[in-house]
Amino acid sequence: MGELLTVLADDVEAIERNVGDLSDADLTALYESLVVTRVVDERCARLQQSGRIGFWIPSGTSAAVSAGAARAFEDGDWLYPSYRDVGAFLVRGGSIEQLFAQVLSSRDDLARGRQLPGHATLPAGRFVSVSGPLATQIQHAAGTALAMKLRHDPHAVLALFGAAATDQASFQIGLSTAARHAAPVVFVCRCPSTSLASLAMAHGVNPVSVDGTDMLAVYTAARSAREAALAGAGPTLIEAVVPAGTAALEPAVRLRPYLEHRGVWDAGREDEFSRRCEERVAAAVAAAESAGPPAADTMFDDVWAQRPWMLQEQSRKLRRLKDES
Amino acid sequence: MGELLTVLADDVEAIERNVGDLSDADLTALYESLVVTRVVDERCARLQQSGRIGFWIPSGTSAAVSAGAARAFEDGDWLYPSYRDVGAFLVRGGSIEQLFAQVLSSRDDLARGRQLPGHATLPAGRFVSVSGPLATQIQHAAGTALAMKLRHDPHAVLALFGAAATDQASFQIGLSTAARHAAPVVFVCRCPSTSLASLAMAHGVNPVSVDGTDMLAVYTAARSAREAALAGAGPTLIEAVVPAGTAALEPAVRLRPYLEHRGVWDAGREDEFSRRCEERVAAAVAAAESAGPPAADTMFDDVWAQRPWMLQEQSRKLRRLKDES
Amino acid sequence: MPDLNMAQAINRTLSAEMRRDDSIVLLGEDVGALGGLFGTTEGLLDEFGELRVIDAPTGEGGVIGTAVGMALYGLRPVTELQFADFVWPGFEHIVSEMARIRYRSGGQYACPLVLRLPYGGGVGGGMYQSQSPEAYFCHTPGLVVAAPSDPTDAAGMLRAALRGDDPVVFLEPKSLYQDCRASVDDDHIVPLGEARVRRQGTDVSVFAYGSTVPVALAAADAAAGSGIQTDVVDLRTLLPLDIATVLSSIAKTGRAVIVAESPTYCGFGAELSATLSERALLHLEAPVERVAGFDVPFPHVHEDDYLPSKRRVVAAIERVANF
Amino acid sequence: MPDLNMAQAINRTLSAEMRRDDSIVLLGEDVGALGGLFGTTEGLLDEFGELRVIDAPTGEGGVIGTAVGMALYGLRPVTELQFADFVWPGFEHIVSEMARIRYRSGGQYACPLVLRLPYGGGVGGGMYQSQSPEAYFCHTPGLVVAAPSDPTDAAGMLRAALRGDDPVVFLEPKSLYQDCRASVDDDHIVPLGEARVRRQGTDVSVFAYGSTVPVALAAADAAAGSGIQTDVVDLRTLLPLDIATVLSSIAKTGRAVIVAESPTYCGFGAELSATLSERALLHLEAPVERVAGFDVPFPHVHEDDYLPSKRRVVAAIERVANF
Ligand SMILES: Cc1ncc(C[n+]2csc(CCOP(=O)(O)OP(=O)(O)O)c2C)c(N)n1
Ligand SMILES: Cc1ncc(C[n+]2csc(CCOP(=O)(O)OP(=O)(O)O)c2C)c(N)n1
Ligand SMILES: [Mg+2]
Ligand SMILES: [Mg+2]
Repeated sequence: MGELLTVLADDVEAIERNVGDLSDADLTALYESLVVTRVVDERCARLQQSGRIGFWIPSGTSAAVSAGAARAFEDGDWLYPSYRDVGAFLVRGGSIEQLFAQVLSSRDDLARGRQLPGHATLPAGRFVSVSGPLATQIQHAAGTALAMKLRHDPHAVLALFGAAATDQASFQIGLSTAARHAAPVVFVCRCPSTSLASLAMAHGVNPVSVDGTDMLAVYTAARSAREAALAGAGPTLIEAVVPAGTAALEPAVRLRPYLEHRGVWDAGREDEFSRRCEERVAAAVAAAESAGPPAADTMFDDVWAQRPWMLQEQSRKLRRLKDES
Repeated sequence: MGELLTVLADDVEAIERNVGDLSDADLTALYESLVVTRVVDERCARLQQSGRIGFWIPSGTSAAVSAGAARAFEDGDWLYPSYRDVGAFLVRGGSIEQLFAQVLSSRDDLARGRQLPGHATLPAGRFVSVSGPLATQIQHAAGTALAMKLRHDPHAVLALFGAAATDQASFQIGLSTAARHAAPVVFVCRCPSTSLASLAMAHGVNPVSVDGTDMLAVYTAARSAREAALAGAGPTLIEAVVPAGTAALEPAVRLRPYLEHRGVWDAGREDEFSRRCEERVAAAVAAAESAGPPAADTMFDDVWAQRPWMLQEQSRKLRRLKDES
Repeated sequence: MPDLNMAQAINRTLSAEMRRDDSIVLLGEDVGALGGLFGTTEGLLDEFGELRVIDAPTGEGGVIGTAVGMALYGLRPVTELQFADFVWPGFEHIVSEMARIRYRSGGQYACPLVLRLPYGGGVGGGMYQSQSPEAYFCHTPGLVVAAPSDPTDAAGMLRAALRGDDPVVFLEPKSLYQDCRASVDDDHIVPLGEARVRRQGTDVSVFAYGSTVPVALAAADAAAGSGIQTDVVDLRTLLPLDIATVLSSIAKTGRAVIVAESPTYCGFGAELSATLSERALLHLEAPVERVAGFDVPFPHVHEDDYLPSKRRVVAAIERVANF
Repeated sequence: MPDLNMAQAINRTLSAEMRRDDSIVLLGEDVGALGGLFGTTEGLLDEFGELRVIDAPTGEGGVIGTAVGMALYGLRPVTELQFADFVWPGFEHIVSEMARIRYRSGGQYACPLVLRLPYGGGVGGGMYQSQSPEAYFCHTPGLVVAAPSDPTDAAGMLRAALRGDDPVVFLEPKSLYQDCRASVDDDHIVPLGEARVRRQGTDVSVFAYGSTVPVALAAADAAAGSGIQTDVVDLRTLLPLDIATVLSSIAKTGRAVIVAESPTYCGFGAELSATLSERALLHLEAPVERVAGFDVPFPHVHEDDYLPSKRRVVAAIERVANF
């Protein structure tokens, strides 16, 4: 399919027409999210090599998909992310400190160290706890969007996932549910090539394909899809294509010339920002490591709204065992 | 959609072109299956009214879909039926006696009285035990077809189901699995109107729509789909449309003129056949009722290949309890 | 306080709670115009409209997954399936999502969804319209699992479920929908986690829930005829269990019979039996007996032999009493 | 008879059995070119080709449902999932189809499918790559549920599964894939349903299976240090249970500890504990203790506190011994 939506072409005027709503600050923030994601990925790879964390899936080349799509959504919208969505986490207001509290399961992790690194939660940004099983969030996104519609809540939902999620039943059922109710939800699938347009249409979902390394194309597509969904035109499935073998830096390399053209970015700022970013990441890692994990007893919280007797008993047992050692 | 495949039109030559492979005996047998199904439905409704059975879903207007599709398949092919497939049961060699042994859970029921009336099994006809949950058989049909392909077995599979099955994940996954492997399977959905063509195509399955009250159209479509599947052209989804409100006799009314034209059927034969059929059904009911249910102890058979100790123990317990009474 | 059967009691409670709390929405096959396969949602579409009473396609996975997303958003969805036997397409959403979103988000999200499942035998429903799947849910931390046994409890427990903050698997014994009538009060709440002693006795404890409570009570009557006084405990909630009531009953009697419809092996009764012996061994004067379904798929023609009958329960009570 | 670790033992057994029986086919995500997430199918695509080693898309429901159809036809499919935690999309096909097609067809159809599920904790896998779902299967009549604890048993039990006529849920303790090496013989069969006494002792019985066997053995060593002799029974098959071995152990010791990773409540240990007290009450000299996971979703950072540790098992052995 040669028809991937692209914005970052040579023609600057065309770019401006597409993303005229983005201020210099917005554009800078988008670019910066790519840098942060790269620095986070690099650091997490090192943490994994050194055995300090046991699991990390880099956002890598899908950083522009994640942050670009998330940027098209507003406060009050809901996001259902996957494990490659550091970009969206940042865009929704997540901090580097929160991120590493999660990655290192520190006592400051909002989710109390209960999930693998990268499976964040950020209620303030309506960024719902990342799930392990692929694709379940697609149905939840449809359900949340339906709820919004029932409640006349003028917001929308974004669901992010990878290509393997589309093998699951939850993908098919999520799309058809959303379409049946014309629920305000945008599905974004990062994939190595397009394949889902006819399936989306068959389910009643609008298909769009974009160049996933073109952050502004992803943003533009997501923004239009969100508007259409809110206007009652039904859900959209965006296939954001990042071909296998794409270089990690590609999305940044593609976006940078336009920012340089607008005079909001240059090599100096890049160095400066990267350096600050690495410092902040290093500090966040140190803070998370020195904070240490949540108390073992917190393991018994949040299973039910209240601890039932078994958990009270098990908590006492564990405490006794620890006291003895 | 006005494009339902129809065979039973005015033009006799066109009919013959389509079903030239059917002998007089074949055509008569097809028609007779409609009569038998009607008589069975009527009798089962009476059995239900009188409380002798607790459950019956009539084949009703879908009798032509069931028997017509089944007739397009050969010995050695496999069928995955639903609870409205008395027609297919008959075509695959099931007898009225076997049917009522199942319906009345007699000791002669091959499935030993373990399933609700209408959930038959007929291994000799490769008619697989009807399942309760909707749509699971769609995936099993795909799996069996894949197995045939792996084994170079030159046969095909037929899966029969109703429209509600298409709401289930097993429908989506069954279609995509079959298409991925170009497995020799034909899916037949009886439905009040067409809606699945684009979805089928998106999954890589060939869509066909037929008039489900036109038994020869169903037969023709199923036969072509079977041939295509065996030729490696992939699976087909046939939507066999039986509009809501169709009269129970419609399929027979439509088929009969052509048989009369061929001189193989007339009012006399109809009366005679119906009468014999009712007699045979009455005798089958009487036989099943006088045979009585399988011994209670058979409840413990066929759970596993052998009875493990728990079942031996539970069987002894039940026998003791019964001995005491 | 009208006298209602269980189906009516559920219907009335849904209606009353939906008036009280506009975040409650119903979702399921035929919950709208048809009023539910068993009539439990009759009239609710008319009363609350299509924004709150939503007819869904058959797919149970779709119903449950959608409801999870609605609950996360802040609604209180109530889903109805036609039969508990068909819950499995949604099981991933129950076990991996609904039950643990609170946990995995550190308490930042909740999933207060009520999953209404008509369950159990006794209606000639065969292998797929008769099963009792409680054990599959009870092993899942984060769920509340409840099974009422009469109209009053059905109303009170459903009300508690609708006002609580945990996801609830609400098992409705379909054989009891029309079984008896009882008064139903629109303020009555039966807190989940509280059992109810339905009959006092000091010789043998009989533990039952949902559909087996009437059987237990009938057996208790019969046993009383031969001089055995039973303590009949209607567990009502299976997760979390009312351990205090269970242990005080066994402390009194030292003998126990557990009655359940589901297959014996690894059924809910296993947990209860284990709990009794692990926590009250020194009280036990006889081995605990489980009177449950056999370890076979729910059979059709032999349903009456499969189900725990009054006779089987009485025999167990007598064995345990005379041990 | 080479010395192999468990992953290699499984690999070798698959290969040997596939040579012996050409109806065996493998199906699963990455079982082909990649050789399986844990290497258990390495080389099999090369040896047997694409008609017998089939890479499937991720969807577990697709893999299992397809395999059911293949098994009905007469093949012997072996499915591999990446993690047992992801089995739920296929659960309907397991519970409502695979487990009961033999039953509902009166024995006319069989479904000899081997469902290989890497399970259990100890690998830092977090909430969705660590769980032990055995109880969900053990309540399902028609299934055989097995969990080996060393390479020799893994090979022998897998061979029995592949030659048997029942559907088998084969739980592979992923923490033990590389744990130790042992000799693996291509004719060795361990009949499913037979436990193995791994250590003889007369003071306390310790029952374990799969991943908890090494913990039980280590605890037994430690307990021996303080003079308590334990009988360590590796159950190996959970359904059907080897009741004779279980009861002869408890008859000898009168005291029991059960070790499992899954949450305690309604876990497999509940059945075992109930069985012990119901069938051996007069032998019991102390309450049975279950050392199992807590009733919480499998936690990530607190995994070590959650899992039954040697210390927790030793403490339980001592409590039970000194009761
Ligand atoms: C239901 C389920 N099955 C299996 C897995 C294991 N798993 C984790 S990531 C992954 C691959 C995902 O691939 P894709 O969607 O293409 O995303 P990518 O990470 O390649 O961007 C798999 C199979 C899972 N998380 N959930
Ligand atoms: C998984 C599942 N959910 C619910 C049911 C209950 N059920 C039995 S028949 C039926 C309706 C089927 O409708 P359709 O497929 O249109 O077939 P029809 O009988 O109308 O021809 C339903 C919902 C079921 N059998 N399986
Ligand atoms: Mg991928
Ligand atoms: Mg219909």
